[in-house]
Amino acid sequence: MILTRENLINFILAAMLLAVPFAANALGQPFYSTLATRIAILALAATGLNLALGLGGLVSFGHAAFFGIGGYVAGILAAHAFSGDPLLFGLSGSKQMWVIWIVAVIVSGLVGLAIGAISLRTSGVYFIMITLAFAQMVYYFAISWPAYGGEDGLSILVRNQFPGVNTMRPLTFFLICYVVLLLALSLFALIRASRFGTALQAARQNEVRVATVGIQPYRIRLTGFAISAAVTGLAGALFADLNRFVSPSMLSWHMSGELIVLIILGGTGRLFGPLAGAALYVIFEFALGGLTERWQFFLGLILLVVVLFARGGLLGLLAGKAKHG
Amino acid sequence: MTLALALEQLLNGLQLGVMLFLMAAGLTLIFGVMGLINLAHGSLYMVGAFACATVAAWTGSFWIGLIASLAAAAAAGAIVELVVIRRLYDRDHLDQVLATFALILMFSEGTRWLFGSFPLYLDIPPLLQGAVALPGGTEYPVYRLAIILAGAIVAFGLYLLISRTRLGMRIRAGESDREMIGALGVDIRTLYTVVFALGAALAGFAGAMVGALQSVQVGMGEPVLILAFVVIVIGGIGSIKGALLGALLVGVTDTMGRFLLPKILALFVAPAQAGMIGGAAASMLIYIVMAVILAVKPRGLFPAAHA
Amino acid sequence: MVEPVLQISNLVKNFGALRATDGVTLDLRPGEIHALIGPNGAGKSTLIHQICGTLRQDSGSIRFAGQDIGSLGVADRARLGLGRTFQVSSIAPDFSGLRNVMLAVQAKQGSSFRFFKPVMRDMSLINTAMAMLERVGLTARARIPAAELSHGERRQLEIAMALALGSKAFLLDEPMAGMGPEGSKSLTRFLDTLRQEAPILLVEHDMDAVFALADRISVLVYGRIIATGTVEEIRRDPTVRTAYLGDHA
Amino acid sequence: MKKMLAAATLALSMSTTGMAFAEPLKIGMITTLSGGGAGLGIDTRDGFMLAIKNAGNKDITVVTEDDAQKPELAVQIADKMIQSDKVDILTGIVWSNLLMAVAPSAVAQGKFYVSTNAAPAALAGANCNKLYFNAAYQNDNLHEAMGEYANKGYKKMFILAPNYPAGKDSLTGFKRYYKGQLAAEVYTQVGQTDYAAEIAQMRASGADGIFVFLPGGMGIAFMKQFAQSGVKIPVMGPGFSFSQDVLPAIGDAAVGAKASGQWAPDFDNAASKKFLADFQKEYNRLPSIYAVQAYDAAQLIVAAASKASVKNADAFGAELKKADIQSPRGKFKFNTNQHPIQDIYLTEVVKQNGVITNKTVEKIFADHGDAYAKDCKI
Repeated sequence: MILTRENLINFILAAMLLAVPFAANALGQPFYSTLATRIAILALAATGLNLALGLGGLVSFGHAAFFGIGGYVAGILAAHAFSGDPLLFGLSGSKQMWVIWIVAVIVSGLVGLAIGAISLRTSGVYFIMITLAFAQMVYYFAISWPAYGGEDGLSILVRNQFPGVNTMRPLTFFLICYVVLLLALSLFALIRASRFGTALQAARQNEVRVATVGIQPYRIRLTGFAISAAVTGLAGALFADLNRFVSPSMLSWHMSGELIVLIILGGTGRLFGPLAGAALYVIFEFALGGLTERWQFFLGLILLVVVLFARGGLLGLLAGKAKHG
Repeated sequence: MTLALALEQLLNGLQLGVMLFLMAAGLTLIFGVMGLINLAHGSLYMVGAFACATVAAWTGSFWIGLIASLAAAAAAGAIVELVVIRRLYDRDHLDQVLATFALILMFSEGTRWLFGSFPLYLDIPPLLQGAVALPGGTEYPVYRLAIILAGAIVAFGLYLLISRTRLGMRIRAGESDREMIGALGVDIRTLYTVVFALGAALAGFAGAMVGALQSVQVGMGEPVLILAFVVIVIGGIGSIKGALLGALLVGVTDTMGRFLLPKILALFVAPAQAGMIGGAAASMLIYIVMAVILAVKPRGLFPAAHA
Repeated sequence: MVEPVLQISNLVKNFGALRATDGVTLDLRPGEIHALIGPNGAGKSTLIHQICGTLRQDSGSIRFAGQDIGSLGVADRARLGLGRTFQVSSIAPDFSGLRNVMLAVQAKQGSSFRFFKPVMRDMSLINTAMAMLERVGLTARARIPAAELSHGERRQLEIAMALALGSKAFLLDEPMAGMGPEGSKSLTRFLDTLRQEAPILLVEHDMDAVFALADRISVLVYGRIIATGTVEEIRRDPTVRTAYLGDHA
Repeated sequence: MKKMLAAATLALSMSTTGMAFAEPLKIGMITTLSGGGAGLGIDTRDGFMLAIKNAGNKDITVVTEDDAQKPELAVQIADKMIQSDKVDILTGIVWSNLLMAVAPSAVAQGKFYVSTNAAPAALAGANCNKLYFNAAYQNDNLHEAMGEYANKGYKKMFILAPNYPAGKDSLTGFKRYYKGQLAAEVYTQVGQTDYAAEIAQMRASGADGIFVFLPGGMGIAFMKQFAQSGVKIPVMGPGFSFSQDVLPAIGDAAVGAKASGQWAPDFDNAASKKFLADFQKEYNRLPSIYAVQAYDAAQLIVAAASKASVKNADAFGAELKKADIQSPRGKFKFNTNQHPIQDIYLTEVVKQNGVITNKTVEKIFADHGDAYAKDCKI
């Protein structure tokens, strides 16, 4: 890899995130591991959205749906494994994270395919609003469907397992999430540089151009949207395991808004934009929440300033304009 | 189920539709003229309701409160436009969504800062209290009829404003061609501020009218904001006519769904089950309707010139 | 007679009461440049849109490379070999010129669903794309973001992309527009050689270029073709002179 | 005479709690201080802090944080309080869904949780825990009381609640005691603000009574709209539908509504009078039931801490379970599942000297526990 300024900053960001939980452990403040895990998972969710939004220019205001679906996959599989009741067609639940991850990726990817198939017929504001509407549909369904706790949500009493390690240790669980995040970032980087990524980014920049060379923008976007949904769904499954709890609030439109906020804070379409954004957001939330009850006001103010005056987000400030091949 | 009940429910749907129209009209107007997607519209609705409740409590008059709600929302709208919104016209929808999302956070927490966390008291004015008899032997609240009337007046007023006045002419010009209107020598910045304040005033008016019937509290604008977006997306963003028809469609669909779905399901399952599943289905119904409409007509029922 | 590459028959398109395309019949034969001229508002753009599929005709047929393409989408027609350039250049502005052409090469190879191999290390893409850029004379500017290219260079880039598609026909919408006299001249020279590769339907206002290049000319006025013929025939045609050419002739 | 005695014991217990504890005590309060439900959280915090202040003990620290009514934020704060602030006890959550996110994992990590309000059935029965106490009630209690009350004189009830677990628990609780006929059982959307369709159904249903469970803004909207509808059927509900946090906003439209509650401001006992006076003096408003529950939760914690070290979970739990406090509610003790056994009263919304508040009418249940305690094996 070429050592550009952006690559250097990315490396420092990744190293800092990795250092936090080790330092926290050494200082006897394990809570900061939890905070770092939260950053990693939110960054993963936003990396998923970044595929659709950053590369494809698809402003999905409904990615909370996939985040929540991933969470519910984890919750429901764990609940069935705990109770021993079969789930579907005689299949049982599972407490194994990797099983849960695969199911979460498949289910949220398929739902993404279905939602995308209809939503991508529209564009612009209509796309923003129809994705929001689909997420609201899932949200209300989750609230009123009694089988898995409705609005009360679903507790995962013991964190799901990963072969060979104790996931209840905050540091261990952090490392699992960190590795998954790095894998997702690699996937993002690969896709961005690939033929598919070229077509997806070209469709963002100029839809007519893509069609004129004989590529159907709809198919490219739909594929991108489904992959994006699958990655965000995976993050949802990890988030459920972090909190040992899932509830419809993971599906709420505020969550969709927050995911977009993470990307913008960090820098749209940038590889490490979601990580930078998630780190900033969680630190803001944590620091401001400790300072004042009015933290949401100041969070709004900071966001507004970033949108109005710091358009490239944190990475835009630090690393300059994004470069494309 | 009697015919009278069905008629009453239809009237309820109409009235809910009118409430949504009051909200959606401003939203769609702002989008139509400036191409701006304003999530903070719900906050202006809240500002109107709080202004009305506060002034009504000081003066003892709902009507003075109602005027105050128009003034406060218009003023808040104008200030927001001058300070924030005008920097967003040239931005993409993503930036607009984000900036106005940030405004929601600030408005909600700021309102709590000023007014505290408890809901405010705002009652229906004595003139409009109580219910009147309808044909068929049922009664209907006067205030709800007044809301239908107010919605009809606003719809007609907007029609006159846009088709018959100089401001309306400029709005139409702005909708069809933004450069053109600048070339005509109209001060476009002032026009945008005026249109935004007008949209805000409509939202504030809706907030005050509805606040008297519901609950004046922080966050009251959010559910209605999302519904208003569903309305304008169904109707075709930028189209006032679309907003009106979309609002009525959503109002009637939602009311009838809540009313009929559990009854239909009760034919097949136990009543308690029917209530729950029917309730769940009813809350998803308008989103399903929206998805179907957009799948068939991706730019809504009445697509505006640009979107 | 040789089978035409593109055959448009009795094409009709209405916008409300306005008949924008009024029974247009037109063909494009191998090896020729067929120019389409006409005053502003004659319906040239509407016709181009129907040929490439952004607008659907109300009636009539469009055959291309031996196949009825009248109901296909833009991308399908492009894949059959309909290459086009736009009145206002249409490129992916964030990408370099090279990557723009590589997009066309990968489309031609039919391989846009590969997710892992980096295109910038994919010599099969790069070499082909560079060859196309060389043909239009953009080699030196290949790695510059397309947004920073000059007007004329973007036009060249579009042509390189059409070449990369291995087009069986080119649809060039006012390629000379906005070019300086020098640019027009070199583009004219280039198009002159391009016809060997595939025939060109050329929509153009620059009459010097049209008369220099065209094998045949069709004149479109108010949605109708009022005349088709060689340069000389069109110059002499009285209806064309009154309707359009005026002092040009 | 009896009253004086009560006052004397109160004074005595106050003086004992003023003494230093065996071990300093750190309490983490997670409650809703921003967002739409902040009113309830603020009353919770204020009621709790009032009791802490009254205890006048320097060995107690309370850290308070806002959960913004978001479960994942509540979990994050709980983790922080347990791991970084090293609190001994968590408390303060208003909502069942947030409680379900926090309490099971807190007790799994060996911390006490004393609930000031939320009391889902899931934590009262088979999944009860010896570290989990509820100082408020069990979610079903107030609905059960209204079911019992409706048996007197109502033959056909129209019952309505939001379509979420607490709503379903509510109607289940009501039906557990109500023996008459149901005109309809309707579930509305969570957060719904327009009830015209439901009111029309009520009018047409031929019901002679209406039971609604609509907390917060939903209840305000319903009551205002119902008052305008011309429908004359009596309305009743659980206490939270007509608690002091919403009554001022409903206004006269609430007057006459019947509700069930464990406490009302007119309770005639020394602890209640003192609480009411102290609260009004401190915060200049009437307390809601949430304030009382939190006040009692704090009293319970203080009382237990004066007898046992919180580090000794068994001893501390045993002291908590004794419930050696003077509750404004009057009688208060813990059931086997560590949820209250208490009297539940019928209240009526009245307007007194221009203030709209609740007045006690009669006792519905004496020493009422809950239906889940039998499944709890502690």
